[in-house]
Amino acid sequence: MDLTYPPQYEAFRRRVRAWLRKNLPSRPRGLAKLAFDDPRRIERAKQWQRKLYEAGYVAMSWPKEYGGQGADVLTQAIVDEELVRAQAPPLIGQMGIQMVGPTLIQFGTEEQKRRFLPRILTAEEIWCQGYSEPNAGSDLASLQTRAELVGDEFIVNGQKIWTSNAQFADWMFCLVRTDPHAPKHHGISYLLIDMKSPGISVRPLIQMTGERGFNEVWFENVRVPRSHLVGELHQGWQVANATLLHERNMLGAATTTQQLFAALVRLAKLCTRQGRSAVEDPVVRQRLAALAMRVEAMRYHAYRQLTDTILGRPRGIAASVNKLVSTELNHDITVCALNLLGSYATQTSESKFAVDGGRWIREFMFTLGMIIGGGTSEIQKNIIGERGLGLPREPRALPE
Amino acid sequence: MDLTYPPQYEAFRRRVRAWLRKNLPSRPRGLAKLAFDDPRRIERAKQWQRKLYEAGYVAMSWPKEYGGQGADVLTQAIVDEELVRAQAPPLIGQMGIQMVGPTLIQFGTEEQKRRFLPRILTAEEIWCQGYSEPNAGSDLASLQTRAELVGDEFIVNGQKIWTSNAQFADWMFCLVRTDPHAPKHHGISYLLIDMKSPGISVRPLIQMTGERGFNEVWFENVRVPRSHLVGELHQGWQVANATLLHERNMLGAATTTQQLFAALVRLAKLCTRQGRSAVEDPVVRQRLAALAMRVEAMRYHAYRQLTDTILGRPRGIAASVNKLVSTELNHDITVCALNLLGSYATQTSESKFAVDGGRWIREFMFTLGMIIGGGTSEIQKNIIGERGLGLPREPRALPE
Amino acid sequence: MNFGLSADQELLQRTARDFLAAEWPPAAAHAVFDADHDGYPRKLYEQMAQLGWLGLLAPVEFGGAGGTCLDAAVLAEELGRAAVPGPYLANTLSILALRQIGVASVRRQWLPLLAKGQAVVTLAWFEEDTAAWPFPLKARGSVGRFGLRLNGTKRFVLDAHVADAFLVVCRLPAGRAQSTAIVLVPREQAGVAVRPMNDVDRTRRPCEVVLNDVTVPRRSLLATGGQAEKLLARVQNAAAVLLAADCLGGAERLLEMAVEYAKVRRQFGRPIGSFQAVKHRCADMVAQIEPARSLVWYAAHAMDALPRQAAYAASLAKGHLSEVFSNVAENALRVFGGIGFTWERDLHIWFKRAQWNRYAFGSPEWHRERVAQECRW
Amino acid sequence: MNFGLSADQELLQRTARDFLAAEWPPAAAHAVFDADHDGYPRKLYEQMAQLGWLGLLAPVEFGGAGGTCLDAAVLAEELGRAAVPGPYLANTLSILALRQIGVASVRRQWLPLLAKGQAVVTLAWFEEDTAAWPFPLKARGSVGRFGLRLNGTKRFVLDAHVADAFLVVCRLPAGRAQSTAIVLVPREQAGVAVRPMNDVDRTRRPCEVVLNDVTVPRRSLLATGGQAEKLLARVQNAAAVLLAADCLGGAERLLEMAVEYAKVRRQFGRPIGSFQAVKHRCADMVAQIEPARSLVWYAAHAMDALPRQAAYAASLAKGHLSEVFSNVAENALRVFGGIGFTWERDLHIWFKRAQWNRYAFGSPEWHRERVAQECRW
Repeated sequence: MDLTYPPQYEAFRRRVRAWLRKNLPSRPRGLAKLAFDDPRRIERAKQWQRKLYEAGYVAMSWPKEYGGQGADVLTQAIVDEELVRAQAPPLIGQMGIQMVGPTLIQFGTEEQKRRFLPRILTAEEIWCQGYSEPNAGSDLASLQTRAELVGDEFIVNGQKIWTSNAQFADWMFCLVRTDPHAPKHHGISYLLIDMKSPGISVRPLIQMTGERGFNEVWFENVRVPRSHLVGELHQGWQVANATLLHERNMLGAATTTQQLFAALVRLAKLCTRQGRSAVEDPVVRQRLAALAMRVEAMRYHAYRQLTDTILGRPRGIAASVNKLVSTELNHDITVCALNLLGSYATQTSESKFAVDGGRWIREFMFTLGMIIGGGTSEIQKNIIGERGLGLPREPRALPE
Repeated sequence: MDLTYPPQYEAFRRRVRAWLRKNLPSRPRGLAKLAFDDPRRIERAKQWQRKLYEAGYVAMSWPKEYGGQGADVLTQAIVDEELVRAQAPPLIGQMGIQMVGPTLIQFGTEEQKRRFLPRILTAEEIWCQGYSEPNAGSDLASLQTRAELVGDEFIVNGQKIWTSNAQFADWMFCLVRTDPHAPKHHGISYLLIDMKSPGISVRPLIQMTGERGFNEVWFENVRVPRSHLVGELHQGWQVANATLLHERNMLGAATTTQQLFAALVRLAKLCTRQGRSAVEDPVVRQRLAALAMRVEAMRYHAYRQLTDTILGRPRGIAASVNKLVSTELNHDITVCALNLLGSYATQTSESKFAVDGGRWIREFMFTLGMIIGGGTSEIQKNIIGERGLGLPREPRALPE
Repeated sequence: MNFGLSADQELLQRTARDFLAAEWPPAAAHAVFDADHDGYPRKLYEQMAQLGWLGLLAPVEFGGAGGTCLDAAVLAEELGRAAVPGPYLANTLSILALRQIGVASVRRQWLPLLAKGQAVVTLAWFEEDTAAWPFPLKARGSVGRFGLRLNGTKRFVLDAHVADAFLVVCRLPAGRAQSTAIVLVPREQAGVAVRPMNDVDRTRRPCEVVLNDVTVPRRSLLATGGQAEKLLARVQNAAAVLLAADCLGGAERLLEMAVEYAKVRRQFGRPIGSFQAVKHRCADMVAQIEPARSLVWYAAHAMDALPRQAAYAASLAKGHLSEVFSNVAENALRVFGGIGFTWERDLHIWFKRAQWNRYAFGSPEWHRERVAQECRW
Repeated sequence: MNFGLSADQELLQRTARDFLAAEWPPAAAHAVFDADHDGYPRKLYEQMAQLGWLGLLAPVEFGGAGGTCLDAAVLAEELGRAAVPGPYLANTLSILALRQIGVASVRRQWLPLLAKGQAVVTLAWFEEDTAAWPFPLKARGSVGRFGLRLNGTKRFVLDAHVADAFLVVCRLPAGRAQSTAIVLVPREQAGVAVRPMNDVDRTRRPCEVVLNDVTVPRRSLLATGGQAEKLLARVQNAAAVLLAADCLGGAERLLEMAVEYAKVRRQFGRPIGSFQAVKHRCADMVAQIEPARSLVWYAAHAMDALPRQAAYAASLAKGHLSEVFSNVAENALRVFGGIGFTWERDLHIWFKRAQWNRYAFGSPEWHRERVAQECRW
């Protein structure tokens, strides 16, 4: 048991921290008022990722020949942790870095790797994910977007939903049905689709928070060259799953939760009850401490997983447990905050009476969205029960 | 809206209360140490029921010709409530009064009614329920105890479990499979079995509380005259279900919960924290008040159901909601008590350091048993979801 | 022994449900969220006035129905079920206050207008630190030559942006001591400033009202001292009961939405409602809502007929129902999944109303402590 | 950066798991519940001593292994997993205390005996009002001509009925003030009376110990004042960590039992584990247990290497793990249904151990408040 880092890593951490202190983009007031997908914000976000990349802090574990550094797990973990700690803006090219990049490294052709990987790192090309469909949410494998191979091209027709960033992405990695007659997990392929292709239309969805983010995307006879197929034809489900389990940002998620909790404690010190700081109220103390136990458990759980990864141990269903526990915990933290705020809890960011800029009611809703998105808590429990514990699946529904 | 009772009912209530005050059996210390199924306790319990019956307070709503008084719902509800309020010992013939009696009134032959009903009321004959089997718990309809009709007799073979009172009961009302080839709900019959029949053996089960109560019962070529079939052959499932929904003791269950909660509040006043009464601790007050809300909701919910019953309105899934909510609430009350007791929480009734005679840890386990018994919380939720809300059933499992 | 609604109340319930289903469909509530208007659907309120609902609690002599608190709770449940915005709550509480206090001329002036839906009167009551009564008042008045002069800042004033008058709660000097007072202040009075307090629940429009040397005639003083305090306690309890009823209606509506969706939404080749994860979630909502309904009725009945239990029952109801509504809202969202998270679906309207309801007129925690006090624990 | 067990610790874990599976099967634990004996399986303890486990924390010079708190936690997890009764906890805490205090002759006398499992020494510490340190001591000693004279009543004294000696915590006059003191009292000393405190968890045997004018020689005074208090704080933290580890082991065992049963028990033509109601319950247990394990390791490591975090981490671990164990016990029972409610099945053994663990050495609530204090909230 050793919670310290070797000296060279500590030195590296200090360098990252110093660099971030100096280079972290300031947040000009004007920009904050722009919509999340305003071209000026996008441009700035791309600049930030490029700057970070040039400093050597993006996807360091990728192979050198495609723009990475072949760095080890610990180095990458330190960078992830420091970025969260510094409250650096999230990378606009995150979908590319976390999802399609690793997939291409594992399954892509040499040509695909050379074509796409470097531009993912520099944010020259932004990616979005085309998985969910209106009738394929929890049951993702029932997706129906059709891709027919005609000569050397796929002709794609169908609809995707919950596509973050689709309104400005350059490329989409997309699961499509290429064999409608095969069992549902065996007729899917993994395609790379140029978002500027004729036949694609995008409609933004407004979330209950009032913010944009997700989109619906329609394909009408969109042509995709066969060379943009990743992995084998009809093997897309396996391709997508292999990288779903790569959860990179182990310390990052735990650090995010710690930051949220630290903000809650600050709030408890700020709020008053009967003329005293709320943090002195025994009821509040019990709640905070109960949360602290769960937050600290996740912190050390992340260290344990980092250790396992360094040692090359299989991670099993750890990603599902993390997703389930972290999202529910983050949400519970926001519930505690609303209870501290009382009548001020529901004031929006537009209200001059909002505490913490209306952060908590927004996070309260947002964290519920995180519980639902990326596989609901129920889906994670199915995975834990079936893959983790070996409990039997439900019987198949008979076709009606 | 009127929460008062008409004067004649108030007068009746006063009579019941006065009678109970005078006649409630004292609890001699010696008796309390006897096992629950000691013949001396049984005898005393029978005496108590007989006395109550002779005073006119048992199963008053039953028809006069079978020993009842044809009384109305409100009269019966007042008696039930007063019995709970006076902490009268439970009736030893309860299974007969609440389960088989109403079934016979609805489905029995004239001969069956005359033979059995009066002796149920006087506790001359004690009944037990033969429903559950080792492989038929939540899935009760899959029961396998076989009854073959040979001439004018059924030959019964099989095993029942969770049979309360079987060790001293005179009769069992029992679900048996009479047609093994029919769909599972359609091959079951409802039999009355004399517990003194040759071929019956009974083994008591010890509960986790250390107490006896449940039994296993084996049948080996037990002969039951055909005249002891209730309702039609193979229609036993429908017979049993019709009376399962008669939940008689509406105010009784709510009053039991109120008494448990009142005991909790007394405990909170008794326990100390940092030299002050625990009931002054803000954390404790929050918990007590949260429970009070649920307890009072169930109290008024019971009045609402009583009103509906008086008005002859269909009760729907109310029994399932009551069972689910009451048992979980009772259990939560005991959890709160354990937290008040701290290190003393787990002291048993044999310990001279136990508070309230070790009541709370016993009730903590007992209330969990009540959550499980008589249809688990999960089964109640299935019923509420499917029968109450019309949600679709699960797909049938395919035979393997 | 008859714990249930009367035939008249059941008729009111059915009428209101049918009327609002037709006149205030979710699309209407969406419009309140989507556009930047004042959240006061005047046409709907005119109709409600004609139906006699706005004056339900006003005495018959002033054009009201002279109804009971249980009548009002029955209506409030339906307004919650339909997520109706606007000054219903503000006006109803003002009617409750006005019918017992002040000079006859004030009652004659305002009660008929309120019953007809032709005026909005709202209590300017809570301040920076709290939205529940009692609390130590900071706003203060003084008696001068030209009448009363008021200064102070009021928060969480419902619908102040469309109000015609405020019932300002402040303290007044009374000999050497201070006395609680309720003063009628017309909206147009000099020194009154109103600022919106933007809430996620756009069916509710709380405001800040700043009173800066506002001067009103002496006859505007409607009540003082014990009378004012007793009245405010009663108004606080009424608000709790009406909000509890609103929560009940909202929770029922969300349950219906979730169940309906669970029947039609298919995944893995089956309706999602056939999965226990979803089915049991829906059953949990039933198990929360059904007993809670009786608590609302009891609390309303206590306001009408059991004065010594009124505060206890009101806190039981508001404390519990606001938790139930929030729980149901969260569970309904989990049944819907992603689609429930969108602005264009109906769910978020009730989801947000649940959040506002949770904290208005005393948080669940506040009501729990009040229950403890009422029990003399 | 290596947050995990060492190879030696993993070996200890495997060895202990295999050994206890063979030597302390559930039937052995049942025997402790069924018959009225003293709950101290001496043969098992002899074997454990030979394996070096009883002296894990004793210094090497006294026949111990000189191990770390994390070593002890690894073992405690396995003892919890197997529901081992007897004075392991009592003796281990006494070793922790004795290795730092008292005269050398006392250490030489008792530590080897404890390491070899040939004596039971237990802390006579808590009193009527509490089972967690610190608290205002009522038991008192006085210094007289013939040594120390002790009076007082101690409760929740682990395994006192089989103890050879007690480490009595009391207050002593120190000038005008009072000082906390730890005094060694042999069991056979005149004036010592032991009464069992029957617990539902029969794998634990707390007792009351009454000291009535008990006189011991002066050299029996092992520590006083700041030294005693600091030591007791450390022992309290160690107890919290060891119990947290015990909870972890117990919770894992219950999860395994529940999952195994859910795979074989069939209802409605399917294994019950295929129903989401059961499957998700099991998944919830995993989601509670997995992160909690890291908290136990962290707390043990803090005892070994991060002294300033030791109290905080111990309270995090005990407060959280005891809740997790109780939750898992209740969930496991719900998976089993009726059959889990019987005395003859294994489940109740761990179910009851979870209840005892929950309150011993500070309830979850007590530890939460302590976390708040350690955070200086």
